[in-house]
Amino acid sequence: MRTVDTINQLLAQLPVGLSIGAVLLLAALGLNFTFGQMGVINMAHGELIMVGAYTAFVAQAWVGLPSSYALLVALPAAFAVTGLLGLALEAGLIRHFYGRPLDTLLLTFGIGLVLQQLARDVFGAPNVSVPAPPWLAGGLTVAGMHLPYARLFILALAAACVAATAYYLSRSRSGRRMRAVIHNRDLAAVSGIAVRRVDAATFFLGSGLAGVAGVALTLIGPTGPTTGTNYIVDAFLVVVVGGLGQLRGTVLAAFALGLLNAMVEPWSGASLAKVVVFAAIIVFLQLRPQGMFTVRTRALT
Amino acid sequence: MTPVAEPLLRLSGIRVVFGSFTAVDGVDLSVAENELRFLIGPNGAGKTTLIDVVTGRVRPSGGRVLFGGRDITGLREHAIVRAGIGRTFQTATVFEQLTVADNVDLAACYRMGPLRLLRRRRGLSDTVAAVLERVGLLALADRPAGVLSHGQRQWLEIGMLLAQSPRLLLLDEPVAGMSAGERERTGELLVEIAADHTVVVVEHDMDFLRRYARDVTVLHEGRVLTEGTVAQVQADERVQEVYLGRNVDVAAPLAVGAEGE
Amino acid sequence: MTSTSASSLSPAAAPARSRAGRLAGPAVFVGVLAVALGVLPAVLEPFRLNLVAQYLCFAIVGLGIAVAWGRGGMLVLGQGVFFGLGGYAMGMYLTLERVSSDPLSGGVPDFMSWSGISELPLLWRPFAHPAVAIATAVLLPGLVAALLGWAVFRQRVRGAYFAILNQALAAAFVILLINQQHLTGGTNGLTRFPTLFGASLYSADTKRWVYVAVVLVAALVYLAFRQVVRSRYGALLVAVRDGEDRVRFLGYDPTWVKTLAYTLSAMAAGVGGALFVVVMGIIAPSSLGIVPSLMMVLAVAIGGRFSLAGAALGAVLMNAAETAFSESFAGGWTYLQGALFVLVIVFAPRGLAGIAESAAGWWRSRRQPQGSSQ
Amino acid sequence: MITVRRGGVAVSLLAAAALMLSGCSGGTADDSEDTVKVGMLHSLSGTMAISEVTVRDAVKLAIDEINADGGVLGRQIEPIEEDGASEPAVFAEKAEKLLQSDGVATVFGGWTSASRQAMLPVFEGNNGLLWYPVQYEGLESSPNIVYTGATTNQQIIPALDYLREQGYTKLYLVGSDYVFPRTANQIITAYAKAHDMEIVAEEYTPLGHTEYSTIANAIASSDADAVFNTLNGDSNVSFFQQLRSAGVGPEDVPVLSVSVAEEEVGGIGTDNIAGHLVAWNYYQTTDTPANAEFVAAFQEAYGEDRVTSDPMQSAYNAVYLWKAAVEKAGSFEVDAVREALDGITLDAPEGTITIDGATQHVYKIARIGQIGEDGLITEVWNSGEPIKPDPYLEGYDWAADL
Repeated sequence: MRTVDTINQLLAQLPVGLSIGAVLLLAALGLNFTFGQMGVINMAHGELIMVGAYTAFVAQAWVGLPSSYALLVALPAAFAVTGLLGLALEAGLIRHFYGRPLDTLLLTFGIGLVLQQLARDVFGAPNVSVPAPPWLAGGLTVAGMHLPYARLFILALAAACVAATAYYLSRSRSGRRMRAVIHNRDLAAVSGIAVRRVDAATFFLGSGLAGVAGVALTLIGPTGPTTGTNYIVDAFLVVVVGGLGQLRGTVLAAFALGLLNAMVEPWSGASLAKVVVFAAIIVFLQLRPQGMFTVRTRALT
Repeated sequence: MTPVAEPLLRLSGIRVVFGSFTAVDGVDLSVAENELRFLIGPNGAGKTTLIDVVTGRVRPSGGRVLFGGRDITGLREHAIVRAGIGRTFQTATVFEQLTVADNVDLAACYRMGPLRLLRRRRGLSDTVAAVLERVGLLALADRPAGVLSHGQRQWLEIGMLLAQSPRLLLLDEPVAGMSAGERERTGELLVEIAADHTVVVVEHDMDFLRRYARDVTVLHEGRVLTEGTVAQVQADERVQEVYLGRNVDVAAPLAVGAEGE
Repeated sequence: MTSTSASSLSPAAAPARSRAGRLAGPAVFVGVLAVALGVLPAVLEPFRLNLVAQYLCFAIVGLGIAVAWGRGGMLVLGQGVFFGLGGYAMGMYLTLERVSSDPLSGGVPDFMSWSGISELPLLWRPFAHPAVAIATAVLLPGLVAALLGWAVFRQRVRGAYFAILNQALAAAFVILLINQQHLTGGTNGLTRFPTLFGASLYSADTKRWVYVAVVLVAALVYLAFRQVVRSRYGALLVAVRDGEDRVRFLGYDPTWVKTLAYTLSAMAAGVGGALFVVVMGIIAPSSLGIVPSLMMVLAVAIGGRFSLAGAALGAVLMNAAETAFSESFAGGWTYLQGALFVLVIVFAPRGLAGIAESAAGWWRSRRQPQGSSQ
Repeated sequence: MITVRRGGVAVSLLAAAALMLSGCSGGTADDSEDTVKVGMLHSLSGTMAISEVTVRDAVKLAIDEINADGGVLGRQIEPIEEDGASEPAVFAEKAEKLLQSDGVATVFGGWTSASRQAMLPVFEGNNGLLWYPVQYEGLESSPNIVYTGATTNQQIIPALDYLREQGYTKLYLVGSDYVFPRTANQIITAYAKAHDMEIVAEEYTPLGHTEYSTIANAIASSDADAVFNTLNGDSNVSFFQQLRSAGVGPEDVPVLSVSVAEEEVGGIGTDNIAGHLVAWNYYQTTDTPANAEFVAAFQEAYGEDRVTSDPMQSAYNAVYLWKAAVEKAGSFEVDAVREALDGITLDAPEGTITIDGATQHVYKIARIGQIGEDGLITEVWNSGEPIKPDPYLEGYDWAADL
């Protein structure tokens, strides 16, 4: 009897876990490019998410778009804004630090601090309100489980982003170049690929995805100067667990961590659930120090 | 071939698989005490992989490595060094931030416990001085290793190896990229070392091979193609075929060498 | 703009020193110590002196970071954990000192009685003895680091993985501390310590003695770590940093080499934390999380991670600058700080110590244009 | 020679740092001047800056008004501002600086319990006087602090009285994981036991937590008829958004919050929170002559779009209460001011308030409000009379075990 209850309760947490996973995935997807593929420990990724969220705010409060479609306009706008911001950072600072990941961590942390204070001065310290479109209010009830539309939207958006990036990487010419550079930088360079341009493009893509995440996260969380700090560590852990630069690893890790969190929370409370997830990650890295998926190399490091 | 009861190093049935690629496919190899053995073969023959297997860098998918009668298959790298096997790398890796003396000293002190390591090095120990003298770097003892030339680095690496006084030395392409003079010097060093050590050398340079090699093992596509003295190997048609079919540049000097013999 | 490669970052090993050079180091050390002990207590009011003591607590942490990160290449982004372990161990003793002298407390700290605990938990009891508290503050961080280090380094977890693991550790530690409010005081942390060994913590006299103790401990840690980095082990640590895999083929197991450095850095952080509690009269989770841990590392980056003196100085200067700037223009400090981090990493990756060395080298080469290289 | 150079630099930098430090130290209290220094200690950076900057603004407004009006005892107030940086240790450090180095007559500041607790020993050790403006968990009464916000019997207990009156008997407790929510929930649990109410669940989430699906679903599927919310800061945004997404509205299960004021409503989004309840002692809409003046003055000083909230108002009152106490004592000395505290009365924006000398808390009227579509809060209930502060809940039999 008890086991049946437990199983039911676990099942009820399934959609919760998936929606947590979707949020993690969105937050980590861009990081999979900047950190996972380019080795930049981009602590400013959280602030790029924050900039994306403020783009949604600007679309409504300053440009005056009605909330019914402001979100849809903000998505590509935020992709462009944060993508260009990331591009500027890459060209101005970060590109001098490839191969020095630990320095990029400190560097981007400094950049993040400045961006946060900038947001505070431009938009004020308090959180701002980004009303969700009316059509995302409420939700579906399927088999006794309540699925909020906002969560379904995030899930769909995450899936769309993954599909789009996967398609881009495997089908388009520039995407294939990107993969070539990721796989073997030197070989790509001698094969006539403009490695510098590909780096810039990769950073643009990763930063732009952070902006998209920022817009989506206004649906479920606060929009303020410190918005990004809420997600940054979790996002890094997702990429680490998935294996650096592994798209499928990031996807799997995001949902695995989301489900674990959701399954543990009803018993332990939210605080200890987070601790359990951290502990699980440490144990997992004991078993697979390079994450879920790795490329085996013979290089002497 | 060599009439010694128990060889120092014996590989039996070594197999290494990377994904779908079989780098080493069932190699048997014995090296006797005090032997100087050359391993040759075209690119991708599995020479370096074989050394990696012996030194624990690569875990074989099959087969065993016996060293002095002891099974060392799958031991961690440092444990294999402690068992008495030392190696150098194709591209010499020395610690550029440390002085030449520190490099050799560290190599010499690997049996020290942590507490003794926490003491400072005062001057040069006899071993370190002797080794530096032998590889000709004594004058540069206090310079950072980062300033050394390519050849000097190789010698430093060999010196680090000597400082550990291993029972078996594995040298991976010690003269690659060296000038003629450096090669000469390295060859002399090799002969000196081989006088009182067991040495296995992986080498591409056929000129060097002819001058310094005694026994040669030829690898091809992950298997042992043939074994013998330099003359025997040079006369082997299969060897010529492998080199001709694969790499004319290497085959040419070999052919010339055969003529000159 | 620099585009130095990783290997050219750290200074080349110091050339052999002349006799005068060898004596000058200790002379400067004694000089700094004399200023710190003789001049500052006379010049500074007790509150400022206390601030200097606080900076020195972070300098001790910085010394540990210089060993683990500067020498060992391990980016230790979770030093807040060890700082906290040391701080809480000491804080528990100070709390119990108050409780035992307060008849109204009922023998337990106030936050415990709020949670309905009327008897001192087992975990707390040993901390009534100062010796236990001090020993725990030093040894527990070391033990935790040793176990954790052994586990992760053996599995060759390194670089970015190790850095992020450390951050996650700091995050988890803070959540746990806050969550176990009945044992730890939650977000409030441990505070309200009126006395240390019976003397009022807020009297000028006590503050002066605490300051002297902090200076002496900092000096001791400096000397000990100087010995470590100059020993054979120090060279080995650099070797592991620059070529971990190569070191294996010298017959050393990098696992213990790294674990030892990590352990030493954790112990330094524990000592810093324990002293911090005495100096500031508080230890709370918000000083231990991801961002404070990052700040500890950034201070070392600014001072110069490859030099012990630079690391300690960086910690002192950054904290002093924080005090100075946040007193005069509070909000703008964040910009300045962020910009400073960026500038140092971009233009002076070897920190102030690196700048000082290059400047001195340039000056010397001007003075003796044809001077020998030795 | 490297050591020499590096060491030389070390010495000069150390000397420079020492100079900088000694240069920074201002003079100590000097009664012969025509100004009086007071400290303002709020978080201007870090996570708490969101809330505390607004409190700073209110304190500054009061100081400016008093200065324009001739000052205190004929002396202009000279505020010295410090940043607590959202970190308790920094609060302790800065409090010590204000007291020892600047020699301020009193200090206005603090927000979190942690910051207050960190400053407390400093004020006790240096015999300073701190005016703390935020409602808090009670169980404290330091002779060196004046608490101008509500204690538990002026906010939480009236809120429970109100819920019970309205027929809500099954409560779901949600709080951030720190001292105030945990203490508040203990009181709520004891109250429920004594008044035949049921606590359905008690959940805590880490500060800054943003993932409330589990809790929102649990509330939706539980039989709770009201939620008592002690979440802090950012978490409220996520909580209300996700609760609404889960299909729980104020008409189904009203949420009564004790840490959500006008300032936070904007960030949460009015469409997410409209209709829910809050418990405070003051709202921007509170109908008193003093409040009309306060809101007008505040908006004139900081902009028409700014809102006023309970902690801001309590901080604003604190400056006037201090002024009254100083004038009653005829001195800026802390001991004299403390002697004068008892019985000081002020016609504040929230109504008439009086200092209780024994606890150094303030008599206040408790008010329950409902959040409107416009983001403002309308009062739906009040306690009528100002409630005597009782930080240790000694006047409540059911609370004897706490």
